[in-house]
Amino acid sequence: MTGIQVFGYPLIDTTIVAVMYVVGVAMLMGLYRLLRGPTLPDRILALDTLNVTAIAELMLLGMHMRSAIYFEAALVIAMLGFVGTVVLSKFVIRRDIVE
Amino acid sequence: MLEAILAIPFVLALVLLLMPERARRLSAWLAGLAPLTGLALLAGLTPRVMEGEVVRNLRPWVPELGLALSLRLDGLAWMFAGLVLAIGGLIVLYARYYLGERDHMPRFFGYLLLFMGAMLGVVTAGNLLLLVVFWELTSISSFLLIGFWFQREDAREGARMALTLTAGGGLALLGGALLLGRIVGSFELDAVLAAGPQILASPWYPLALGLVLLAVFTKSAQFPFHFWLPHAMAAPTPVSAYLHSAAMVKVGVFLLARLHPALAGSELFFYVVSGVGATTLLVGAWNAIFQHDLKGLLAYSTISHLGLITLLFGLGTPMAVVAGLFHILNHATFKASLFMAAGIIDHETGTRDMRRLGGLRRHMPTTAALAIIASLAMAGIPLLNGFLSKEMFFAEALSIEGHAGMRWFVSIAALLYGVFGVAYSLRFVHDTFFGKGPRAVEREPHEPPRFMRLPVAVLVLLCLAVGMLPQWSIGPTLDTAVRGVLGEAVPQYSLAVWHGINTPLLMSLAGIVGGICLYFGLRRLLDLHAVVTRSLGRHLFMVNIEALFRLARRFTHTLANGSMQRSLLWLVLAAVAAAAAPLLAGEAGLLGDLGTRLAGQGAMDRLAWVLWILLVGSALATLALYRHRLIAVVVLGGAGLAVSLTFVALSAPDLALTQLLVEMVTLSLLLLGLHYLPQRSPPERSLARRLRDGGIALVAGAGVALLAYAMMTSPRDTIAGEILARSLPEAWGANVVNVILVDFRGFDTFGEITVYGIAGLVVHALLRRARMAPEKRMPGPPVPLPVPADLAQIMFPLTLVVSIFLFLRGHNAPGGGFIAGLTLAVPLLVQYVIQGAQSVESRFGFDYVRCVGAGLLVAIAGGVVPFVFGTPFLTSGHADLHLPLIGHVPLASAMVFDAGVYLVVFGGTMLILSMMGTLKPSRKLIAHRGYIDTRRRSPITGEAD
Amino acid sequence: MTAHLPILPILLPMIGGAASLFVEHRRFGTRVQRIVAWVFMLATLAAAIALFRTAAGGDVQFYLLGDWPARLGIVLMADRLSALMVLTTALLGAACLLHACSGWDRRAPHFHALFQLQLAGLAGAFLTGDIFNLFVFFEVMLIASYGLMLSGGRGVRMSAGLHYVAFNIAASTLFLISLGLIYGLLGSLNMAELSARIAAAAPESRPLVQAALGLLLVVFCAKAALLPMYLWLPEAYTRAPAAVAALFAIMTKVGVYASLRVGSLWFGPEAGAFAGFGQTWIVPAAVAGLGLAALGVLAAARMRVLVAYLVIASASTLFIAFGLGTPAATAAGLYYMVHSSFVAAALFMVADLVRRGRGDASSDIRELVAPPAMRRTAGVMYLLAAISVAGLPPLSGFIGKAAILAATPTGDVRWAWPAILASSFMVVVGLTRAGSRIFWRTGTPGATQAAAAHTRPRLRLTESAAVALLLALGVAMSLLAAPLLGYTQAAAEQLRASPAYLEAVRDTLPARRRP
Amino acid sequence: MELALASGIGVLVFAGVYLLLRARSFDVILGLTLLSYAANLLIFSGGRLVTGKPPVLRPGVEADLGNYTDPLPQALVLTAIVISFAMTAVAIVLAMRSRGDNDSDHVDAEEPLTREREETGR
Amino acid sequence: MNLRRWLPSPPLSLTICVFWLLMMDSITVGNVLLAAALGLVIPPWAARLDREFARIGRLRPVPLLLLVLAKDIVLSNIEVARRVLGREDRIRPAFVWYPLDIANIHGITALASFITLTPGTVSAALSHDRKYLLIHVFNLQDEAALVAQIKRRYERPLMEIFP
Amino acid sequence: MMQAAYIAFEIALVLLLLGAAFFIFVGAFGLVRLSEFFKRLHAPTKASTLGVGCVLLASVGYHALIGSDPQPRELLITAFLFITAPISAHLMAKAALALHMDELPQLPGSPQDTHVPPRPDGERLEDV
Ligand code: NA
Ligand code: NA
Repeated sequence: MTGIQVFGYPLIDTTIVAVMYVVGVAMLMGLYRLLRGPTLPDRILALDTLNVTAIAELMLLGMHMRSAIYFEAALVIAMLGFVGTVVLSKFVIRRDIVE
Repeated sequence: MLEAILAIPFVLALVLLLMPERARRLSAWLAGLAPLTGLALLAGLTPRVMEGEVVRNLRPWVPELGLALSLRLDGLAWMFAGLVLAIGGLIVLYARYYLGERDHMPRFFGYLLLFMGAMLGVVTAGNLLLLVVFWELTSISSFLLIGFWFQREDAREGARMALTLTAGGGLALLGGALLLGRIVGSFELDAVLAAGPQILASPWYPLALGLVLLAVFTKSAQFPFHFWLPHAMAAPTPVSAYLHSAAMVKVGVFLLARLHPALAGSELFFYVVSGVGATTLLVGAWNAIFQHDLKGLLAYSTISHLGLITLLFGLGTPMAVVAGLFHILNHATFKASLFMAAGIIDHETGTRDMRRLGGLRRHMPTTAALAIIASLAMAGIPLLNGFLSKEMFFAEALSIEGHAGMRWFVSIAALLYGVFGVAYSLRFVHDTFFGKGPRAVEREPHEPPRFMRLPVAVLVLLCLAVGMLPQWSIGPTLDTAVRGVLGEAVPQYSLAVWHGINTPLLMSLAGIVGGICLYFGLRRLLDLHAVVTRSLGRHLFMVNIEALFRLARRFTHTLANGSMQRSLLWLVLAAVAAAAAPLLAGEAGLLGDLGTRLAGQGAMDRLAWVLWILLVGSALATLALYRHRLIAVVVLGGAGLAVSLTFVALSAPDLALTQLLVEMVTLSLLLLGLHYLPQRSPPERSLARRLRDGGIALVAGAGVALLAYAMMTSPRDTIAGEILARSLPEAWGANVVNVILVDFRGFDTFGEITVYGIAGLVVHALLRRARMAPEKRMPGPPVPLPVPADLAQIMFPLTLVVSIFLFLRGHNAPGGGFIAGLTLAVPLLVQYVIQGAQSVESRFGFDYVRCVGAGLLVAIAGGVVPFVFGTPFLTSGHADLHLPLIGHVPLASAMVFDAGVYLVVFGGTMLILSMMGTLKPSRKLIAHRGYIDTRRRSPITGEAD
Repeated sequence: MTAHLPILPILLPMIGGAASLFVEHRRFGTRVQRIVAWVFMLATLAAAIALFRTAAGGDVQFYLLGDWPARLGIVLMADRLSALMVLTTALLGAACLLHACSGWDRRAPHFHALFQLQLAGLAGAFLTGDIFNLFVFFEVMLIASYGLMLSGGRGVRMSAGLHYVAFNIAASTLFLISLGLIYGLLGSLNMAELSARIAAAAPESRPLVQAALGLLLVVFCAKAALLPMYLWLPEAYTRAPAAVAALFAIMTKVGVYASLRVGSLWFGPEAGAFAGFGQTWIVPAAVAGLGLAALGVLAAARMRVLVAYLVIASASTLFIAFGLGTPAATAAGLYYMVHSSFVAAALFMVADLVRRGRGDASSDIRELVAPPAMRRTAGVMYLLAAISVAGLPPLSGFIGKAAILAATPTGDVRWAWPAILASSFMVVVGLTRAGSRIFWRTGTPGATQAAAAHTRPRLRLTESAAVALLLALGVAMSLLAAPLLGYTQAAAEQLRASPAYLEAVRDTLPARRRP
Repeated sequence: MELALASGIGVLVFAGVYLLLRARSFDVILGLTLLSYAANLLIFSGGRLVTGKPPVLRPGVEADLGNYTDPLPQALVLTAIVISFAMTAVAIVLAMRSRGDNDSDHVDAEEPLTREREETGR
Repeated sequence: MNLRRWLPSPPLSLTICVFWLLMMDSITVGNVLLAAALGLVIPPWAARLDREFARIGRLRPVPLLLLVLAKDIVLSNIEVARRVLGREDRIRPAFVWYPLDIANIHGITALASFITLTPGTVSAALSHDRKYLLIHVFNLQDEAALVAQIKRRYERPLMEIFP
Repeated sequence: MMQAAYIAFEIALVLLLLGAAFFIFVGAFGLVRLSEFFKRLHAPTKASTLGVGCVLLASVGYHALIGSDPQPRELLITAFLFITAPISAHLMAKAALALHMDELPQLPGSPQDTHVPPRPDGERLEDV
């Protein structure tokens, strides 16, 4: 079964690659905020965003590679990626992460 | 028998050193036993030696080194052994009465016997290396003896000085002996002595000779190393009498005699040895005149006599050797008795200062008589033994062949030696026994105990006997000794008292007259008592040693100032140098190649550059912002994420997972640590330093990049293919990375979890009892976070499930014990963060330490099970169970090992995090550091300015 | 069990360490902890002796972990050299444990566990035949050493520890970089396999391989405190507790061992372009390092620092000996390596006795005076150790040094002898000064009285027994010098036969698996 | 891609070494962290850069280096990550303790200049 | 009592079972047994972390609530996207104190989450007395209307589920 | 028929992916563009979350489409994301409040101040 072809490539695959670029650009924008700040919560937010976009990029990569092997990594980021945000925020709030 | 002679003193020394202080009498008896039995045994060997036989005793020790317990008793050794034992015996008797109540007698005798044994070892050694061994032992034991009264600064200093010089000489001797052994091909004395021509012809000869002579000159107190001897006089007098007249200082000249066949015979030998000997002779004799201390005078006189002996051996003629050996014996007898007399005087009057002594002949007539006779022997007065050897010396000095200048020099030295010798002997006698009575002494002097005087008497009798009946008394002994050195080339010599009126006799008479004139002339011309002598040698030595110490301190403190920055800098520089050297040496090769490799690159994957920007941007921003630590930590998170994503993109899901999890834990660690550290780094003042470090970092970075690139683009051949192929059929795992971790390279993982567990233990050990205080604290109670807490609570059981999932699947899909362990630990950490440590630990009490221990044991158990099947550690087993209902269940024994990993990782992580999170506060420090003004916190840095 | 002999010296202390964690509770008391520690210590010692005896026969035992052929898995390699090092470690460990049992083990949390794991790490480093596994066991050994050094400590010890730890982490990172390059270029991690691959490296990739191997040598030299990377050592060893500092005496030897091992396998005469790789740099550095270490001995204001510099000096001497390149010199070096481990350990312990006797107040040699109660015993111990370490006869130091000097090839005499003899001389001077000050000075009366009133320092039996054990080992080494040097000679010969190693490793077949 | 990764490693080393040579314990630890990233990436790249071929065997695909990337460096990196984490943990704790015990976070536990101390307000 | 101890939370046990089966991605007898075992073992263990035991009431409104939530998420995301891409000076952000009627902590948590997930609002803090939720509004037009809307759409159903 | 369904499914997936791209982009764009933290907070925490949710959904569909191991378990990721996103947002907002960022002086281009108003019942802010 063949799907829609664009420029000789399946549309869906082309779309995946295109979305990967968009997500890549999104990551760069996250990086901009991470490096630029200006405030500390901004940087934390940027790191959080980077994590979330990384999940998307991973899943897209999995689709692109037609492999389910990236599932575990994505799962772990989704499940535990917020830990960084939590500890950093907690540190900002109390200057101590475990009280 | 020979071995016994050598062994007895050592054994007895050991016994004595272990004896308690109160066993004075017993110790003296035991100490006396050594020389007595030694002499008896030696007497047993005497006939054989006299017949010219060389008694040998060979026992292997370190054949690889050529070092053997090889003993060799020829005439020379026999003479010296007899000397050492006989005088040693007398010294023991003397010391028994000399030592005071407060002196540790067993220890003294212990050291003394140690020394005696070492001396016997030197003289009977049949192997050059063995000789070195005993040589250094004499240095060490004499160090102990000189420092016997260690409470006294001068004793310590004298001992140190003696050891520094003589042990240093010993090291030179080691070098010399090794060289000789190398030239000859053996260290056995027989071989070495037989190889004289070979040695002289060797290009190494000058060096070997120099090294040996260094040892000789230091040991025998030759100029310019002579100065240690007077300072060694801080030792108890028996020590001086023994070591510094009869025994140790003679070891040097003994060595000259010993190696005479091997080393003598070159111009170099002649000029150096006789030159140094002559100089020493004059320096010692001249200085002796101006000493005020009895022992000082005797010490300088000893230096002078040793110079004489050295000079004789330097001359190298057979007759000179005879004279030298003869003088060794004579000097030993009169000088030992004089030292003992000096000791008696010191003992009875409490002083050895000739300026305070005088008129003692009235108080201790016998001692006085003995001492006067011995002094006359020292002065070389006829009918005493000193005269005979002196005359032989004069005769030799006059008959030097070779350079005329040398003949004149030696002859004049000989004459002056006679003059000075008479002068200082006269001073000794006159200042001590004649004139006005002793001044300012504590007690009325009287004769010492009979047995203390006995050794002196024996020796003085010997002086007389030799002086009057030389052929009868000393003839055989000397003859035996001379044959020991010269073999069959013994010259014709006569030991008569009267040789008729000849030049030597006239020189002697001139010397006597000149000496008397000199002494009284000096007394008249300048007040001898007011002359203050300084030892230039000692001064120079101290200056040099101090300079050495100062140099050492300066060097060390400048270089090793304990700075960690410097330490790391050197490491980086060494690494850069090591990596750069081959690249630069391989010159354009690699770089040129790089160009072609670059050209061969296709279009870069654009997404790779996104990651690159993420990585490089975060890394550089961390660098730029490092002074604001919290910001740097946040930014560093970007780099960590980039690394994880790189792993994912490049086909390494396991790595990505691990990196992500470790990243989170590291972030938590950094923040936990930051709580107790200043929030920012102070600005750096030195631009130069920053530029330097930046330059080094740049070079290092560029270098590693270059290496990495070159590596990635070069072809190679790896064993990985075989691992891939054998992973599934033989290790029953589809996730090859995990299979490597638990099977192929399970031992690495085994070490790795050990490291991990130990890290937990170390952190626990460091923080368990620590009382810490945060930099500054937030005011107010902990903030409750009910909403996140509630959400995290829902997450927790689910994360547990994921953890188990990752563990079970790890062998066939990304996951495994390590990842699963962290997946269990991280959510628990979140609980700590959100709920607070106390809240969690009160409900969820875990002994993380035992968790680590249990994990290690489980892992080991998993690895050891294969022993049952006769296969090595960590061999994986596999079983496919077919259970009803459930069906096919694959079981790999590697799972047990992985379970151990799981436990260690979980336990270790939680141990670290919980310890860091639950530190006990130090009230004192907290009060000191205070609170944060929450209104003044900067949103940019999070710090309160 | 004999088939598993090579792994026992690693496994037994590992189990011992884990087991120690279960008896740490107050409920069990110190006694039980010590019993556990000694059971495993003695078992390890027995295993080490058994291994030594087996290795002495001349067979290299290869132990294929996981039953994989050596090229795929990890192989343990017990030849004479490894067995000697393992035995040295075990003996030293026993002495250190004895010393620690005089009380330090109670004050340092997790002491016994860390101690056993440290032994396991050392044994692993000496036995492994895999370069990455060597890294892993380096780390085991190091992290345990951090714990031993710092557990129970405070104050300056922490900053000294930070220096030590940071330096070692940096060096380990370098190790990893080098390993990455080595695998990336050569495609194997097995040392024997690598020796063939290095020798066969294509000319164009040689500079790269050399860079990688150069980094590796830098790491080994750093761990062995070779000039200029010795600056970390004095502080670290000075601040460690005595029993631990004594055990550390062998830590620098691991670096030396590793470079010897790698040098003999990879840079032997058959290595072609790589023959003798690195020696042109290492040997001059060692000579200079020896000189600086001797100066350090002279300059040392504290007894511990003095001993630390002696450790540096001995490492430099070893680099010189191994750099000479002849089997005889290597054999002499091996003998010296064992000797210097024992004697340095003994000196650390003696230094601690004296310091403890006076409390921490004055550890400056210029003021330090041994308390009367321990002057005699400690003094004798110091004397013997000093004689040995300075290379004076008749103890093992003399034989070691003489053996090195004797084995120096004629062409190298001109620089090697002056270096060794002059440094020995400086060491004699330094030790004499320190010893006569500490043990002979009775001190100002006031100070003595104050000290006497303050603490009544007594010599504990276990402490003296530990030192006595080490000194006795030194004496035994000099009495048994012939068989020992015979052994090291054979070990050196064995090291030279690296192609044979490769053959032997390849010919060692798994028990069950196909090769 | 090789160029990207190699230069990325280089930048990590640059930043890491610079921070390694700083005088404050925390900065040094940051530097060590960066260096360990670099080391891990370098070891990893020893297996060469391959996308889309993770070494998890799939049925029906022959297990060789053509179909899967080299798994060995990955295993090595895993070990390396874990070990560097353990070391970092110890270093951080030591930095804390040193700061607490010696009242300074200078790596040598002593402030180099009093001026500087005044500036930092301690 | 015993049941409570051994099976502290049936919904959680069920969730775990489903979760496991989803992850394993195959329903075999072995997997089901394993899932059941996990569902039994984990909750009592995890329950030790619970600090507040909140009741769960009727589950009837759950599907509808989720549908509403899904719709709101999508719609308000589009709204926010429009604002983000549009002129910034038209955005009127503000903090609003949202008075809570619900007292069940799970309910409050769910409400706070919903508020955060539907763009336009972020729940920023819960007052100590749990009477107010501080929310940040991306673009505030009418505070009262917003509060009323949240109450109607989310808080009411949640009060049924978590009484 | 099958072909038509296939193409329809494919188009749906493409739309889903485009939607995902849009939301992820908007989230990141908002992060870059907006002028103040509390405004920025809205964009990524939710737009991106939704975008990722769409990707995950698409992924499930895509794997079903190409027949390579369809995995509903990827929905679990979405579930986790939706549980954790509020935690993050909540804590970040709290962090910003702790730094008193609500009291910052107005930034240029920002028409309105975002002070936390007093609580309606008169309690103080510290009660937050
Ligand atoms: Na692992
Ligand atoms: Na805390």
